[in-house]
Amino acid sequence: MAQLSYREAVSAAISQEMRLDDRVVFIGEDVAAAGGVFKTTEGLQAEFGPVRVRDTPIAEQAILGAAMGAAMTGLRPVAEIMFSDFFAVCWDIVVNQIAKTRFMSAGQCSFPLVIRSANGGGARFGAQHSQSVENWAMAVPGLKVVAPSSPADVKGLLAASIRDPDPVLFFEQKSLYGTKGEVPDGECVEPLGKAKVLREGSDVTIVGLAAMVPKALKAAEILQDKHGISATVIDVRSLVPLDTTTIFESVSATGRLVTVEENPRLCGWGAEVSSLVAEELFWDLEGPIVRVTTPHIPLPSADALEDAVLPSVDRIVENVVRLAD
Amino acid sequence: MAQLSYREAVSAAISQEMRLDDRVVFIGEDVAAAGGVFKTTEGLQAEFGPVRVRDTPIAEQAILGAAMGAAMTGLRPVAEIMFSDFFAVCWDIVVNQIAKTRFMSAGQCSFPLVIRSANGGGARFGAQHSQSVENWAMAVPGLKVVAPSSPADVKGLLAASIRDPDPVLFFEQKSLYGTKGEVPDGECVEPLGKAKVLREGSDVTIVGLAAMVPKALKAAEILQDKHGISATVIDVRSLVPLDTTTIFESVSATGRLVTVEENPRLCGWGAEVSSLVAEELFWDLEGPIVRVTTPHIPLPSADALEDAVLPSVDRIVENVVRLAD
Amino acid sequence: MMEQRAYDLFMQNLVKGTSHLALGQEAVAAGFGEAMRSDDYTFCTYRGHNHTLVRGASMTGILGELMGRECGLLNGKGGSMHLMSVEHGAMGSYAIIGAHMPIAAGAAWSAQYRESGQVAVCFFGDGTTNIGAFHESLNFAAVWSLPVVYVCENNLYMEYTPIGDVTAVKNPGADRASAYGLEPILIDGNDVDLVYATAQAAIAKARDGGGPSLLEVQTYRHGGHSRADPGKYRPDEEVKAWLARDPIPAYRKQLLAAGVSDSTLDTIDQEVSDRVDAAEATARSSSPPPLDIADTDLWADGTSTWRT
Amino acid sequence: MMEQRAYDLFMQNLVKGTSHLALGQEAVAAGFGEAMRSDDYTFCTYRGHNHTLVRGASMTGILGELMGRECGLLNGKGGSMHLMSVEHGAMGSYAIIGAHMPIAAGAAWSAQYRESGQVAVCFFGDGTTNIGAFHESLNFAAVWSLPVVYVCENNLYMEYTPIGDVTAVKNPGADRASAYGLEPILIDGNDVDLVYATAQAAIAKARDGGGPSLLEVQTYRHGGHSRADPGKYRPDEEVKAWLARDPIPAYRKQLLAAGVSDSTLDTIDQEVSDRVDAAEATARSSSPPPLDIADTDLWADGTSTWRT
Ligand SMILES: Cc1ncc(C[n+]2csc(CCOP(=O)(O)OP(=O)(O)O)c2C)c(N)n1
Ligand SMILES: Cc1ncc(C[n+]2csc(CCOP(=O)(O)OP(=O)(O)O)c2C)c(N)n1
Ligand SMILES: [Mg+2]
Ligand SMILES: [Mg+2]
Repeated sequence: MAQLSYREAVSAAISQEMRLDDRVVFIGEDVAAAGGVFKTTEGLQAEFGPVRVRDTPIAEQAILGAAMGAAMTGLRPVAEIMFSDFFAVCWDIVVNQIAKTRFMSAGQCSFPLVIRSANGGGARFGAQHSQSVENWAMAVPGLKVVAPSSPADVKGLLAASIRDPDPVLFFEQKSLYGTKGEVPDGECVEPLGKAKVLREGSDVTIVGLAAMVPKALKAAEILQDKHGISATVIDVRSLVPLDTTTIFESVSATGRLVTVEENPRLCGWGAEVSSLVAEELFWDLEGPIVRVTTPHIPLPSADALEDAVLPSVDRIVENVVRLAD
Repeated sequence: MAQLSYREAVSAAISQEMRLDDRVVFIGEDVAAAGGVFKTTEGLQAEFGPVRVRDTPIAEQAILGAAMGAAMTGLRPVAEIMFSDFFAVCWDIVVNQIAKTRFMSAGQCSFPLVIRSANGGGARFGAQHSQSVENWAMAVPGLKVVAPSSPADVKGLLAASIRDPDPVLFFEQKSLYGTKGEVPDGECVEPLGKAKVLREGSDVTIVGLAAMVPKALKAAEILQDKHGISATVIDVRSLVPLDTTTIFESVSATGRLVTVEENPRLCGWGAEVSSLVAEELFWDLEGPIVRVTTPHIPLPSADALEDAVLPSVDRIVENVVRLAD
Repeated sequence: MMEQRAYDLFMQNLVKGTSHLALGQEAVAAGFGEAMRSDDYTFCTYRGHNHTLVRGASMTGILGELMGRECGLLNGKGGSMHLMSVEHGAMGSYAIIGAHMPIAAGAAWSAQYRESGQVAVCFFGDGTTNIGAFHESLNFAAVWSLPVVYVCENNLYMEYTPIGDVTAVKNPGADRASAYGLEPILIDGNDVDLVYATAQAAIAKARDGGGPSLLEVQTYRHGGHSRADPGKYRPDEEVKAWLARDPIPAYRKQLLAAGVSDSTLDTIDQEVSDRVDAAEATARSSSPPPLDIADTDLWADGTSTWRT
Repeated sequence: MMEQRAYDLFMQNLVKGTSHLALGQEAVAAGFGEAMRSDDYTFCTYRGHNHTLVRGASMTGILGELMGRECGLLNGKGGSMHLMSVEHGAMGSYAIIGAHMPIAAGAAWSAQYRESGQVAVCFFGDGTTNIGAFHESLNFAAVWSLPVVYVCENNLYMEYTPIGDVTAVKNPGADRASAYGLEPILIDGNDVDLVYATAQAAIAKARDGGGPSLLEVQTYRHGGHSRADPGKYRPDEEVKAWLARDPIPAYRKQLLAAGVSDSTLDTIDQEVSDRVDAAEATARSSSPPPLDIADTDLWADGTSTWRT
């Protein structure tokens, strides 16, 4: 086991896969010679050369169109969209082209590609560089959607995403890049579509994603210590495919569900999970389903304001306590 | 009262507002000289001239950027995006620019603009011209989102959208363009943010939007006639602002909620409504909350396939019956 | 080979009853189809029936798709605007303006990376030159020196709006080539031999590592933009003048002058007509697609499952 | 007026501690700022502190915004990349590449419609010329003959990548003007007098109904792309050569040659320095924004309410 940062785990996964498969190529803006603005892909061009690891113009439609065209003709491209907010400038390629063409063509070709992107707030970058948009992706049929919370998952899930025969949107949470954790040595692949129970409890199930996972874990500690409430914490990890089995098992046992989302409130992934539970597990519920989210506003830039609106450990604790009352 | 088609009500609303306010201008592709591909804006250029009603290049980012720049400097533009699927090619202007700039600037300027678009399936146009994407818009803070189900609402709500000081995405449902209905004579404005109870019942609340509303009404008749189930039918009309008051009142009374959405399943507006009810009205519920949606797939083109996947009257009936059991 | 091309041309003229026809523009598809290698890639738009057919896709499959039948190229899941036949190198018809242009660049990048010698050819209209994806694709292809040939079929109109009303330059393709360091190329798209020669040259250049080209071919659609459009916005004179330049009778005349006999051409006409009749009959008798295919093939495992 | 410009220049050099600086590019903002009418519109990018300041926005407001204080131009809700002061015609700083270009066209359209005689000036970088919104905006502005001046500040790099590596033409702005029927204009952006004269001409043309211009001004940023970037990817020679062409000492020299005395300039320097000190002190002592403003001003009614 090595200690890697979340950031380092990105290049560890890409290089692992590039060594195993010549068809894997990597492109993006400032990713090759310079190693990326978040330094997530340092060293890749040095190891794999400028043909496999390549800088592009500022042209996100071209980047993702190129990835799509390459995927349907035999390559396994990994493309970077620098900040996930920028998906908006190339959304057509993602949702109308990449996501639909396999279905429309009755399966004539597949799209084994990965789009990585730095997602979420907490870095005081302001409203155009801070959104959590994994729910945009979840809403689109034909996209797999993955968002890891730990360095080990970054490596394992990114490797699996590269091997996956379908398009995967891989959301790296900006605020986690600096975090460190144990990552298994040697080849490391973690199957997509499995949620992970990080802590078992009997009173309530807290479901989180990406940066909300460490916050949920912290909240669970406080709930236990200060309020005597025993919480299960589940890291969803993959929104599509969604591991309803793991979530449902836990909610059946605890009877209570709290989702913790970084995205603004309306139509977040937590709404989908809530609606699934309200439909299929209604009779097991012992109380309301509570969603903790960022309010339905763009993210403000000033540190004090940003901290006030992103879901905090305290806010999670309060909501769970309110529910348990 | 005049009989107007849903299509005719569009130009009726725009011309009503253009007569009243010189700042209202209208732009889009093939909308002016030719009157639009759905013939929704015929006659406008003839009445208001080529300066106020203007054809654009195929350049959706330019169209919406222009609308935004004009709105922040004194005009009240109405822009057409021909098919709502095309929002994907200009999504950045909508979600990162129009939606955020008022908030980011601490209210230094407002964005009184309307973006109209033909939304939804049923026309056998295939997956790139048939999506219902009102949930994409609902997920973005800073956008108002309106989707009428009748000619009278087209006129009244579009007029109100044009008068509104904030950006409104106005979704016209393609499959309803040919439908007719009574539209009040004279100036006609219907406030935004009010859901409409179209039928009162005691057993279940069915909430629909746009083309799902006539289907829900039909289903309610069958439920009453064949199954003795008495359903309230609510037309949401506006997703933002969302009239939770009207919806909650009804669900409190019936204890049961079914949402009917044309969008693919994941993260649809029905999920949001469901999660709100599951959180705030849990103790009033007498059974699971059921969502009827298109499956989570792109829309197929062949008539038989498209009809099979869009929510049908029968599917609504079945789901309500299942719930009531 | 000429006959093959004539054959193609005639064939096109007989595909009817659909959404976005290219009647009048047949020489472009015919000329390019002939110039391409069988493993080259075609990317086209909703107005792509001809481009798909000339790559070898089955006529029954095309007509069946237009009719929403099981025998359709895409089993009815795609429709008229999305014809695709990967086994023939017809890599899809895309219905969002400009979207296929970067995808074609991607296929060309893949060919370059695999050193396969394949070339991607991408067709689009005059109106498409004003959208962002056009610009991004051309610059990208030029910088990476990709083997892709971009073909602007200038038929003078976007949907109902004359291209000159919405475009800052006279020749929407040719006048922009220099913005990507490319040579301006503007040809008569109704002259099938010229199209063929131009296509050959651009494809050869791409195959030899010479990078992309942007060609503007001038042509005209005889009908309206789509089934719903009678095309009334066009001056009568203009329509008449272009009908007189219909590439199909023009080419027939040329073939006659070159010594091909009337009866040979009539025979070809008849054969094509028979083939179309047969394809139409087969498509008509094909059933609607089974409903359960609506749930298939979203993912590579054949399903559309999004949850455990 | 010259002094005013010198003043502006000096002022710029003293704004520190932020995200995307334009040190070395001051002559562009100074020259344009002087050439604009007070009701003209400026649209700029994250690298827009200078452009906002020269329109008259308060230095305290700018520094306060960078620091996330209540006294910030946007009360801390926008941040360094989004400076805006509508009362001064500074219509915003946009942080998505290219996005502000069509918005500037829209403001110009509005001015044209209202016959107000206002002109919109839109600043962007060399890297921005490769994105779709650039292309759509230029064509749109040209076709509608809008009073907008597009100014490409070519500082040779996008973030860390040399512009030549990702662009199909040598001059990313000038070599593309003809694609929109515009005249190519390429000038030394470190020569403040030349910038001023060129700006005046383009603005006058726009104001007189002559339509848009696309100007490429060549300049250099002395530092890295953003706070996080030491700019190590640039050859030492190159940096040295451009530092030698720093517009501020160059202009000082010019003023001295024109007979302005050393002591006059020192006085101005000192005044500016004092003003910056004062602004910094005020901003430092300003409180963080009250938390409840996070819920305000999403809508025109001042709230962010999305439900009844
Ligand atoms: C992004 C986008 N905007 C608008 C449309 C609607 N539309 C379909 S075809 C068309 C005209 C295209 O004109 P051109 O590129 O000249 O091609 P042609 O139809 O003449 O072959 C338009 C505007 C679209 N499909 N996609
Ligand atoms: C659509 C989009 N893609 C990428 C980025 C990230 N990004 C920010 S600045 C920048 C470089 C811009 O280069 P240039 O236009 O030359 O402006 P400069 O920073 O040199 O002033 C990039 C790629 C962005 N903000 N928006
Ligand atoms: Mg055309
Ligand atoms: Mg630059």
